[in-house]
Order: sequence, then structure tokens, then C-alpha cells
Amino acid sequence: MVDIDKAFPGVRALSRARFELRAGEVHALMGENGAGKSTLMKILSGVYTRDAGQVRLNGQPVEITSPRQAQDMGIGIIHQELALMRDLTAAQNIFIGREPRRAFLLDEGALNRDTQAIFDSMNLKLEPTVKVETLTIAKQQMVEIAKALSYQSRVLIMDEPTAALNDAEIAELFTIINRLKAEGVGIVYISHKMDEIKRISDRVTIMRDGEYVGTVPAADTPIETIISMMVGRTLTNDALVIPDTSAAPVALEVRNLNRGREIRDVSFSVRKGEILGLAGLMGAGRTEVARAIFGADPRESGEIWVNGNRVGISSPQDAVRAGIGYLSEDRKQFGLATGLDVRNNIALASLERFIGPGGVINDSAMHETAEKFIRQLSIKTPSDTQEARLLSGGNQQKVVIAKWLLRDCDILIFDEPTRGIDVGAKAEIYKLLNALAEQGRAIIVISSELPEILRLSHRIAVMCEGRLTGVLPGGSSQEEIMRLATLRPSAVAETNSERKSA
Amino acid sequence: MTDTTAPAAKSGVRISGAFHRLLAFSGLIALVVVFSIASPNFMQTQNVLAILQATSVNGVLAIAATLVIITGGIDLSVGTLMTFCAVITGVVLTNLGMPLPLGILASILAGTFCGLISGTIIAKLKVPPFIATLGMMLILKGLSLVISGTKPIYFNDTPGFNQIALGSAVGSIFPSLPVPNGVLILFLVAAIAAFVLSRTALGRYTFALGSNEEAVRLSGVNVDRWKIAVYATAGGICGVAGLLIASRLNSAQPALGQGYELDAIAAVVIGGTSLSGGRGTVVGTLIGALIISVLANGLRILSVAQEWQTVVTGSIIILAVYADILRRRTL
Amino acid sequence: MTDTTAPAAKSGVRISGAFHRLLAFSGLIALVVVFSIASPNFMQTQNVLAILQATSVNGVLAIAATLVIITGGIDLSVGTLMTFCAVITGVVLTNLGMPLPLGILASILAGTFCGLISGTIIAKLKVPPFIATLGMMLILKGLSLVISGTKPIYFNDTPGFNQIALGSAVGSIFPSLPVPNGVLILFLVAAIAAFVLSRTALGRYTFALGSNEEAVRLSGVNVDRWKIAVYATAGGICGVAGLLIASRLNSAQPALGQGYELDAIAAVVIGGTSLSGGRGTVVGTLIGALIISVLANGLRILSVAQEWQTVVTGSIIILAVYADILRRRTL
Amino acid sequence: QENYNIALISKGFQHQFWQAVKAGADKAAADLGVTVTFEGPESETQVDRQMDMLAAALSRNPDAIGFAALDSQAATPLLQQAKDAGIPIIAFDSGVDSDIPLTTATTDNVAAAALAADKMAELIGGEGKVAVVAHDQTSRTGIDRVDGFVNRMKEAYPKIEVVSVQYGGGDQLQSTEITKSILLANPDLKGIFGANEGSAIGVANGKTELGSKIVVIGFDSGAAQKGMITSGVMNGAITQNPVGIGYETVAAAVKALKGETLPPIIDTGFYYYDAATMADPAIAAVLYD
Ligand SMILES: Nc1ncnc2c1ncn2[C@@H]1O[C@H](COP(=O)(O)OP(=O)(O)OP(=O)(O)O)[C@@H](O)[C@H]1O
Ligand SMILES: Nc1ncnc2c1ncn2[C@@H]1O[C@H](COP(=O)(O)OP(=O)(O)OP(=O)(O)O)[C@@H](O)[C@H]1O
Ligand SMILES: [Mg+2]
Ligand SMILES: [Mg+2]
Repeated sequence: MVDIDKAFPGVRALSRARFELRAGEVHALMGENGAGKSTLMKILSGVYTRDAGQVRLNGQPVEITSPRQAQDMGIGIIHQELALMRDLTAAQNIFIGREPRRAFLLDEGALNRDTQAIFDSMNLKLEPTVKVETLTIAKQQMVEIAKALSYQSRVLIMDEPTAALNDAEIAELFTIINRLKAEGVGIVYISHKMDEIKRISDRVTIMRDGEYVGTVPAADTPIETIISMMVGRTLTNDALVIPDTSAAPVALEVRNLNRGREIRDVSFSVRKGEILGLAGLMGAGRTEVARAIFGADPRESGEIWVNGNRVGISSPQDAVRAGIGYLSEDRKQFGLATGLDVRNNIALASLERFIGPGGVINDSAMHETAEKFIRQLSIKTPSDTQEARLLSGGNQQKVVIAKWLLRDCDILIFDEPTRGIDVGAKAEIYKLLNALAEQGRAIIVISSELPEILRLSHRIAVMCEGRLTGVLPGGSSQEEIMRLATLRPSAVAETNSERKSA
Repeated sequence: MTDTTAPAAKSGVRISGAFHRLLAFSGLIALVVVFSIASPNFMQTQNVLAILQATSVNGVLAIAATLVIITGGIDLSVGTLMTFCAVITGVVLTNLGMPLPLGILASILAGTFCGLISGTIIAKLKVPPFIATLGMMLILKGLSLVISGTKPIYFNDTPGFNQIALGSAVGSIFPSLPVPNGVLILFLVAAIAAFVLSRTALGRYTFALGSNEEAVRLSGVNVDRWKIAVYATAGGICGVAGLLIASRLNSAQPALGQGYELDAIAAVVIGGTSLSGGRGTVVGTLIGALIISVLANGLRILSVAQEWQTVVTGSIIILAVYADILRRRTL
Repeated sequence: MTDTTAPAAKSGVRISGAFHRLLAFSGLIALVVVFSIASPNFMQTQNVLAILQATSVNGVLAIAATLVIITGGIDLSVGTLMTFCAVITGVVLTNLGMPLPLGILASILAGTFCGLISGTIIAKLKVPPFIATLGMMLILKGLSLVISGTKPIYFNDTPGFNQIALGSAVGSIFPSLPVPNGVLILFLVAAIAAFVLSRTALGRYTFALGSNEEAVRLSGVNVDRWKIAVYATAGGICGVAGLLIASRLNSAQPALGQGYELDAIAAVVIGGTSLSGGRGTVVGTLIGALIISVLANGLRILSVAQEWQTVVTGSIIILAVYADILRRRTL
Repeated sequence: QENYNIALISKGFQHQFWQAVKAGADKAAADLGVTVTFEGPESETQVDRQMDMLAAALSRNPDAIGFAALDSQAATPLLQQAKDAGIPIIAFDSGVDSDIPLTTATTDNVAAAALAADKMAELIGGEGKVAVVAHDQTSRTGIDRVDGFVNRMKEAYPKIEVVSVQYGGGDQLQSTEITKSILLANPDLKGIFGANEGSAIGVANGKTELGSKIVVIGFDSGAAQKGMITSGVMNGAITQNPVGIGYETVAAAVKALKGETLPPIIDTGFYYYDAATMADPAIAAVLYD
């Protein structure tokens, strides 16, 4: 791909962008949020048409005008934003458009068998007949991967495939990638997780502001160099400092929280100024706990105490009133009002602040506030009146974070706060979390990335199968966390692969 | 999901699926029981057949609407399209004097063709379904009047015609069970539609479109073509409804049809199909249509004053759906 | 994005926003131009006033529907709620002999109250808006007949009553411009609704609910309360429509109203509001309502045969929306 | 005396005309000591809904049925079924193309509309343009009244031109808008005939709103129309005798049940009334509110 230009109304997404992929290589595409990575790949996969430039396949210039055409040329893509049909089963999703048929009829048996075969090859424990809407995002992501694999493409684009995955699943994915690579498939790999780049890719192309910056070999380029090419400056890495909060008052205490098999007798507390990491494998129940505390889902039993007072929380409204904020793990479904503009999304949880006499909204104050957060979090958007759904994934996440920062809660629960966020912004968010803690706020961070948990947490609570299996001091080892995360009292037989990769 | 949860979840889904259908059904049963107790005339064979007969036209229209609604669209033209098809049949059979099979074919083809046009306007021109089918509703209403010369077309020259809805193939075999053919046709259409939805590519894409059209497009599927196919199929089904109503009235009534779309859509929604698309069943729609006609018939049998019939119908529709929601929640 | 592109983008968005509104408007203008050329009677002051007057009731109902549709809901009860409010006013003014201001208050309160009930059924009982308002539509239709004794209630004892819609406050100041009060009220309601939508918390939540209700709930907003508030506001606006129609007919006609919801929703959708919620404007709705009445009036002025009027109306509705889509795409 | 149960299926329900028929039926029911039920579809186009009502009525096993057919043929199978069950059938308002009904209590709508044409011609001086606002393009009464009026004009008054016939569904508001359009399109119009109550009131409203001076002839009665005739907005109207139709239908049913013979047609008549004649006892008796 050479000299690719692409502009959206109000946004120049790509300007003379360039990218080259060889057969049998894993080529990482790096750049900050909104650098244009997804846009470039959508052009390659026929979703968008380019404004200028040329796409060459095997040296021949080609026109790719539709996803179908891209597929026919052997180009497959896993989109960053999940593109699944929620009401269909996993198998139906994977083979949409290519259903096995017997005469005129769909052959569901073959469909499910073929799907099972793909799942088996991925070492994925999933029923082909399960409806995708009942799956967690991680599982949905795995379905997307299975779908992309089923096309047996020569070029496979993966746009942040691991954003929602845990370590075991990432390891599984990497095994698959290596297998494909050996078969001569060229793979474009987009991710904000720097360690993965080293582990999996052969070459790295870096983009900034829609432009091509450079291509370097992955093996012998230091991560710091790549990062500085991405952000145009060098980042300093703050080491974890654990403040002594033992004397600080307890801000949030959860006692004997229960709901079915998802949450079993969970109790813990967070002090003012403390960052509590909540670790666990996917499906451990961390999100469930957070949502139960926040009143988003009902709980069967359990007490929630805020600042020493027991509070009755039966809806998110109660929680917010009690000073609790919750950043959900699925921004598209639960975080962002995608049709509203950036400004109103930021103000969504604190609208009453901008209401003057007679219920009239003070839009200029709202504008100023939004601008402040756009600057503070470097949200890439043409203006604060841009529709939120038109932002790049990472910038959408920043908008949701801004919403909770503005709300100014004493207790903040961040569920996967850096999912899909670039290194530069990640560092900003870490700084921000630390600053919030310093201001005396109690913070719970749920993350599937152990390095992130280790880097941020003053204390680490670990969950497994709905139970809290232990609380570790900050700076513990990954091994210690993993031991607790797999401590299964129910002693359910576990597949070896999961153990090993864990 | 871990190994332990998987089977439990699976059977859970299956049970709740079956149970859920049972729930809408139990609303219907409750109505039937209440009316049977309230009036001895309600459960007479004749009245049951009358209810089924009264369901047939609305039921067939509702099945057409179900297909479209599952794609996340809407079809306001089902009522007037039915009439248009009936008028076309009238022209073919009475004005042109063609044989009966041609008339039947004409109705279904006319419906399919109009559905094709609606579908094309929606898929290719990107006109929202509400507007496209609203426009179609008016166009067809006008055309029916124009073609028929604003007069009913009678089928007196085609003796077998009113047997389509009123004859009883079942009754000629089992005289004690004179189920009118119209009712048979309703169930036949329902069976075919259910089969198409669950077992064919058309059905698969119907659900897929309603679930996430963009995802379907990104999967390289020719979204436009399938969408048009769904509207065309729905149109063909309206053609069947046109035959049913024309046969029942032994005439094509050109002014009838507007307002029928609301009853059809109501049956669909009461039957549990979501207006936002992606989910729905033909069985649910049938039950929805039956609830509507059982209510109407039962209240008439009880000689409830007409103004109160409306009030009661409105309340029971809300209650029936609410009961369904409640029980699903406490599952 | 770089600094250089940002300002360009900003003004770009603004221009396209204004231009977009202009587009629906230009469809209206095109119709007006065509009819003016076709008939010298069309652009007479009196006819223009007649068109505006004819828009007033549907326009007000459409504004009510706009609010609800922006939340991603639908309100099928606007027409019969209007009638119900008119009947209530009739009872208060004629049967109970209360003074005029009380009658006006009664209508708006009745509307708000019914909207509150619909909203509560939708928000608290989670009954889909289509079903809840369909039920409401039937209930209110029946109740209007019951309360009025299936007879119109006349306002002969309240002399000022028909001045609400038919008098002309403007005309009494500028005799050459006898704009009826009904039209003024329409524009007043539109202005207030536009203000509420763009500048108040209620408006903001209306859009937010339609955009992503779950995200709003998880932001700690009392989603139920705001949703109920939107339906109640829409109900109050239907109360205004009830006053307008009662005043115009100098009577509360209990049987009227059903079917009006379709015209209202059509105006909303023609005006560019999406049925899936999250976006819409009052100005667009006004233009949509005007397109409908200009079409009806123009075709009648040209004495087009009634059956063809329907055909032409249907076609032009599709064309108008398609033209809008085309020009927006080529922007 | 036996408590007979008589089911009346009419063409409509909410309209004042049908309410007057119902009132007549109820009065007969009280006088004769029988029970009467009365229902009708939403609009006069819904032929199949009327069939459903008739079927439900049959299921109730009534002693007799009164039926105002929306379509002259469509109900034949059901009527046959009733006949086979020995249920006598009385037609009212419009006839049925069959010999099953024992009698028909009705008005000659064509003749009634022709009378309206005569009165219109008289009031506008025998020449000029007139228009019709009717309720329904396809229903029997709609067709008969439009035809009756238009044909009479053609035959008897060559200098009068019917420039426009439009339909407002009997909806007062819609009929008002139609009237205004007609008046604005034809400034030299002399008169409009409103072919049923809603249409007539709509025409009068439109006339008032535009301050026009045209001649308005209405049809049916009702409080509003009577008021408009008194105030002079409407010059006069034709009225049928709906109360009489309702009464006669029930009375005929009772006679049939008692085995008495019935005449083939019970003509309940129609009358022209205006401000001057409204108080006549003969006229006042057939007017309703
Ligand atoms: N459909 C669209 N309309 C308008 N602007 C868009 C659209 N799609 C993308 N953009 C803009 O184009 C720019 C590039 O977006 P893109 O999604 O390619 O970024 P990205 O590099 O994938 O970022 P991330 O790492 O956050 O996913 C962003 O500024 C984004 O806001
Ligand atoms: N939509 C769903 N339907 C059925 N089971 C679910 C669903 N979502 C989660 N679960 C189950 O609930 C339990 C807890 O899941 P939860 O998402 O809270 O875990 P988590 O620790 O937050 O994991 P993640 O890393 O995916 O966020 C798991 O057993 C999971 O399989
Ligand atoms: Mg991206
Ligand atoms: Mg989670």
C-alpha cells in the first residue's frame, strides 16, 4: 500500500500512508490512538475506499471495493470493534455468507462440525451452538478470530485481537499465528501491548497522525525506540511507589457479596488513597463483582459500606450518589452514548452540574469542561461536538474516562481502563490514577494484564470462579498472582493447555 | 466458560427457550379458559372455527410482517398490498376471464413484485423501511381503487374461488371436523415460513440482518440482495392473504386494507418478536394473532359493549405482554 | 489530527448541519414551486393560511411523537390521546360548566397524566413502547366513547373556545395577516419543544436515552424518571393538540383520532428523525408535517382524482426522502 | 312474553347516524321487551371485520339477527348458515343480494341525494358550479348519494356543473380541509353537498373558516348540524330516519319470531329540512342529536 490518503468529514485520517507485507511474516502496525491504523486496514479490506494512493497485491495494482472482493483476494480481517451478529450462534457467525448447504437447505450439522474443528484447532472450549450475545467480550473476540481463520486467507489482518484476551488465550493465539506464518500467511498485527510486539512480530511499521513514520525489524529495535517513533518523544516510566495508607480511613468495604455461582462470598475493602488491583483469569467474576457493587446488576446478599456507613445500592444511580464511579469493560455497549457528541458523553454522569435555572443547560460551561478533558487526556477529536462513535477506539475509551473524572467520585472502579489504549496514553492514565489516589480517592483497577496490575496496585486481590482467593501486597510476583487465580476450590479438572499457558 | 458451566448453561437455554414459547401460549390459554367459563357458546366447534377463520387473514399478514421485522425493518404496506393482490386476482379472473390457477399465481406474483420494489427502494436507495413501505401503502391503496374502478370485483364467474378460504378439504374427509381451507392455508404458510426461517439461507440472513447489518456486510455478504429477497417473500405472503380475503368475501374490496398493518404488527410484537430485529418466531406470531382474535371474539360473545371492548382489548394486550415479561424475568 | 485541520473541520460540521436542514426544506420548497406554477390559487394568502391551519393539529402531534421517537421509543397513542383530552375538556367546560382556563388546563393535565401512565408502563414494567402505546391507544379510544356517551360534546356554552384555534391574535393587530391562533400555537409548541430538546436536561436525556440507554443508566442517571418525563411531556403536547382540534370543530368528537398517529409519525420520519432513536429535530418534523399538508392541499387544489392523490402522495413521500438522502450523500 | 335476544350488526358504531339507529333499536327493545346487542366495524371498508362480527353473533345463538351489509354479497355464506339454523334475518340500511332476509328496513339513498340536488339547484338559482364532499368512495351509501346527486344534476340541471367530488372519510377535520381546498381552487363555486354528517359539518366548518357565502346542503342530522342550520351556515339537509330504521328492524324481527308475515321493504323515508321546517312535528320526530 503506497501513498494512501483518506479523509472523513472534518478529519484527515491518512496522509500518504504506506505499508508493506511479505508472505509468511508477522508485521506489526503501531501508532497512537487515532494514528490511522484501523482506517488503513479497512481500506485494505474493502470497507472504505481510499481517496488517493495505490494498493498492490503480489506487485499488481488492485482495486478493492467491497469486503467480498477483499475476501476473494485472500485478505481477511479481524476488526477492532467486534462485528458479530449477536442473535446468531457462534457457528452461524463464523460461516455467515458461506453456510454449508445440502441442496437448498442449510446443513447445521456440518456447520457445527466445521466450527468445532476450528475451535479444536484453536484449543478453544466453546459450544458452536451458543448465541454470541451470551458470551463475554473475550469469548466473542475468540469467535471473531475463529471466523477470520475460517477464511484461510493469505493475508490476515488482526486489529487489536488481544485487547480483551487474557494471557492464556493470547498464548493460544500466538501459537495459531506461528502456525499460519509457517504456512506462508502474511499477518498484519495491530496492538497497543508492547511486549506482544517483541514476542510475535518480525517487522514493525510505525504511524503517526495518519502518516508513515518508518519500518524497523522487531528483534533488534529497542521498545523505547518504537515508542518514541510513535509518540514523537521519549516516555519516562514511573516506578511503582506504594504509599502507606494503613492509617487512612476505609472508603469502600464489601461484605459477603453473593450472587449465584458468579459471585461467592466476596469481601474486601479499599482505603482512601489506595489502588486495589483486582486480578483473575477471564470469567473469574471480577466484572460481576464490580457491577454488583455499582448496582448495575442485582445481588443476592451482601453489604456495601462507604466511608463507614452502610449504603443501600440497588441501581447505578444509588452508587453514583454514594460516590462510586464505574468504568465498564465494554465501552460500546455500556460506556458510550455513541450517537451523542464527545462533549455530552463527558458530561453524561454530571449533567446536573451544568443545569442552570429552569433546567436550562449551560452549554458554554460544558464546552469548556469538555475542552479541558480533551486537552488533559489528549483525546483526538476535531471538536467536542464530534459524534463519539466516529472517534478511534482508544479515544472513545478516553472519553468514558473523562466522564468519570468529571463526576469526581470518591471511589472509582476501573474495569480494563487501558483496553485499546496506546502506550503514551496508557502512561498518562497510570499517572492519572496515581494522582487520583494521591488526592485521597479509593481506586479499584480490574485488569487482565498482569504487568498493569503489578505496576499500579498498592494491594492485589485475586479472584477465581467467583471467589476471592487471596489478597497480595503490591509488587508481588506474577507467579504468586497466577497461583491464586487458579486456586480452584471446586477442583474442576482443567485442561492442561490452560495450566501451561497460565 | 468452564467445562462445568457449559452443559448447565446449554440446557438452561433450551428449557427457557421452550418455556418461553409456552408462556405466550399460556397467555392465550388463560384467555380461552376465562372465556369458556364465562360463556358456554365460546368453546362450541363453530365458534372455534370462526375464531380460526378470523385469524387467517391477519395471521398470514402477520407472518409476512414477521419476516420483515426480524430484519429490523417494518412493513406498513401489508394491508393494502393484500388488497392490491386481491384486486389483481379480480382483474385476472373476472375482467379477463382467465382460469383459477392463473388468478392464484397472479396474486402471489403481484405481491412478490411489489415486495421486490419496496425491498429495492429500501436496500438500494437506502430509504428507511418505514417511509418506503408507508409510500407503498399509499401507492397500492390508490392503485387498487384505480384498477378496480373504485368498485368491488366479484368472483361470481369463478365458482371454485370461494372454496379457497371457505371450502373444507379436511371436512370432506372428516365430516366432524370442518376446518375451513383458509385456516389450513394459514397453518401451511406458517409452517413454510418457520421452515424458511430456520433451515434456509434466506432465514439465516433474515436474522443476521436484524442482528447486525454492518457485520453481515463486513462478512462479504450481498446484504442488498438478501434484504430485497426478504421483502419480496413477505410480499408473496401478502399475495396469499389477498387470495384468502378475496375468497372469503367472494369479491376484491378495493378500499379495504388500510389499518390492517397495525393488527399484523401487533400480532408480531405480542408474539415476542422484537421491533429492533434479530429475534422472532413464527409460532409466536401465530399465538399473537390468535390472542387478538380470541379477545375480539370472546368479548363479542360476552356481549360486552363495543366501547368497553376496545378498553378491555387495550388493557389485556399490555397485561399479556407484561405477564410474559414478568415470568421470563422470574425464570 | 493536526492543528490545521481542526478549525476547518469545525466549520465544516456546522455548515453541513445547517445545510442538511435546508435540504428537507428545499424538498418542501420544490413542492410549493410546482404547485404554484400548476395553479394560481395555490399561493393565495388564504390558501397558505389554510395549509398552515391544516398542519396545526398534525404538526403538534408530530412534535409529541418526535420527543418519544428520539428516545428510541414510539407513541401510537398520540391520536386517540388527543381525542381523549378533547373529550375531557368537553366534560369540564360543557358538562361541568367550568370556566375556559380550567378546560384548557384539564386537557393538558389529562394528556400529561396519560403520558405519565404510558411512560411508567414502559419504564417500570419494561413493556415495549409499541405495545404499551398500542394498548393506550385502544384504551383511550374506548374511554373517550364511554365518557362522552359516544356523542360529540359541543362547546356552545363557552363562546371563546373556538377562538383558541380559529381566532387570530395576529390578525387583530395586523389585519392583512390573519394568521389563525392555531398556527401560532403550533409554532409556539415547536419553539418550546426545540428549546427543551436543545437546551434543557430533559432534552439532553431524550437524546442520550435514544443513543444508548444502558450507558446512560450506568452513568448513574435515573433513566426511568427521565423516560417517564419524556412520555408525559409528549402527552401534554397531545393535550394541546386536543384543544386545537376541539376548538376547530367547536366540539369534542369522541370517535376521531385513530389513524392520526400514522400521519404524525410519518411527519417525524420525513423530517429526518430516525426511528432507532438518538437523533432528530423539531424543525425537521415541522417541515415533514408541512410537506404532508402541502401535498394534500396542492393535489386537491389541482382537483386530482382522489385515488390518484393517494398514489401521488405515496410516491412523493418516498421521493422526498430519497432526494434528501441523495443530496446528503453527495455533500 | 319471551325474552328474545336480537343481534344487530351494523355498518358502523361511533358515528352519530349509527348511534341513532342504536337508539331506535334500544327503544324498540324496551317497548317490546327483548334484548338487543349492537355492533359495527370501525369503518365502512372493513367488510371482513363485519363477517367476523356476524360469525361471533351467530355463535351466541341469537333468536334473530339484524344486518346492515357493507357488501351486498360477501355475507351470503354466513347468512345461509343462519337461515339453516332457523334464525330469522332482517336487513337494514342496505339490502343484500339474496332472498334470505325476510325484509329490509331502509331509505332510498339515491332518491334522497337527488332531493338534495333539487334543493341545491333551487337555492343557487339553477346554474353555476357545485361540489360534493362525501364520506366514502366505495361504500354503498357513499356511492348511492354521490351518484344520486351527480346524476340528478346532469339530468335535470344542465347549467349546473359538479366540478369536484372528494372524499374525507366522514372525518370532520379532513372534510374541513377538503372543503377549504375546493373553495380556494374554485372561487366561483356556488354550493357544496356534504353527503353524510361528518362531511356536512366539515363543509360548514370550511365555509365558516374561509368566510365564504356558498350554499351548503347536508345529510343526516345531529346536534351540530341542527345548530348550523339554525344559524344559517348550512342551508338545509336531508335526513333519513335512523331511529325509525333501528326501531323497525327490531320490531320486524319480533314479528318474524312470532310468525307474522313481513312486507319485502320497510321504507323508513327521508326528509328535507331547513331552519323553517325544523320545528315541524313530523320533521322533529326523525331528527336526532
Ligand atoms: N467513519 C469515520 N468518520 C470520521 N472520522 C473517522 C472515522 N473513522 C475514523 N475516523 C477518524 O480517523 C482517525 C484515525 O482513526 P483510526 O480508527 O484509524 O485510528 P487507530 O489508529 O486505529 O486508533 P486506535 O488505536 O485508537 O484504534 C481518527 O482521528 C478517527 O477519529
Ligand atoms: N453474558 C454471560 N452469560 C453467561 N455467563 C456469563 C456471562 N458473562 C459472564 N458470564 C460468566 O460469569 C462469570 C463471571 O464473568 P465476568 O465477566 O464477571 O468475569 P471477569 O473476571 O470480569 O472476566 P473478564 O476478564 O472477561 O472481564 C463467568 O463464569 C462467566 O463465564
Ligand atoms: Mg483502531
Ligand atoms: Mg471483566
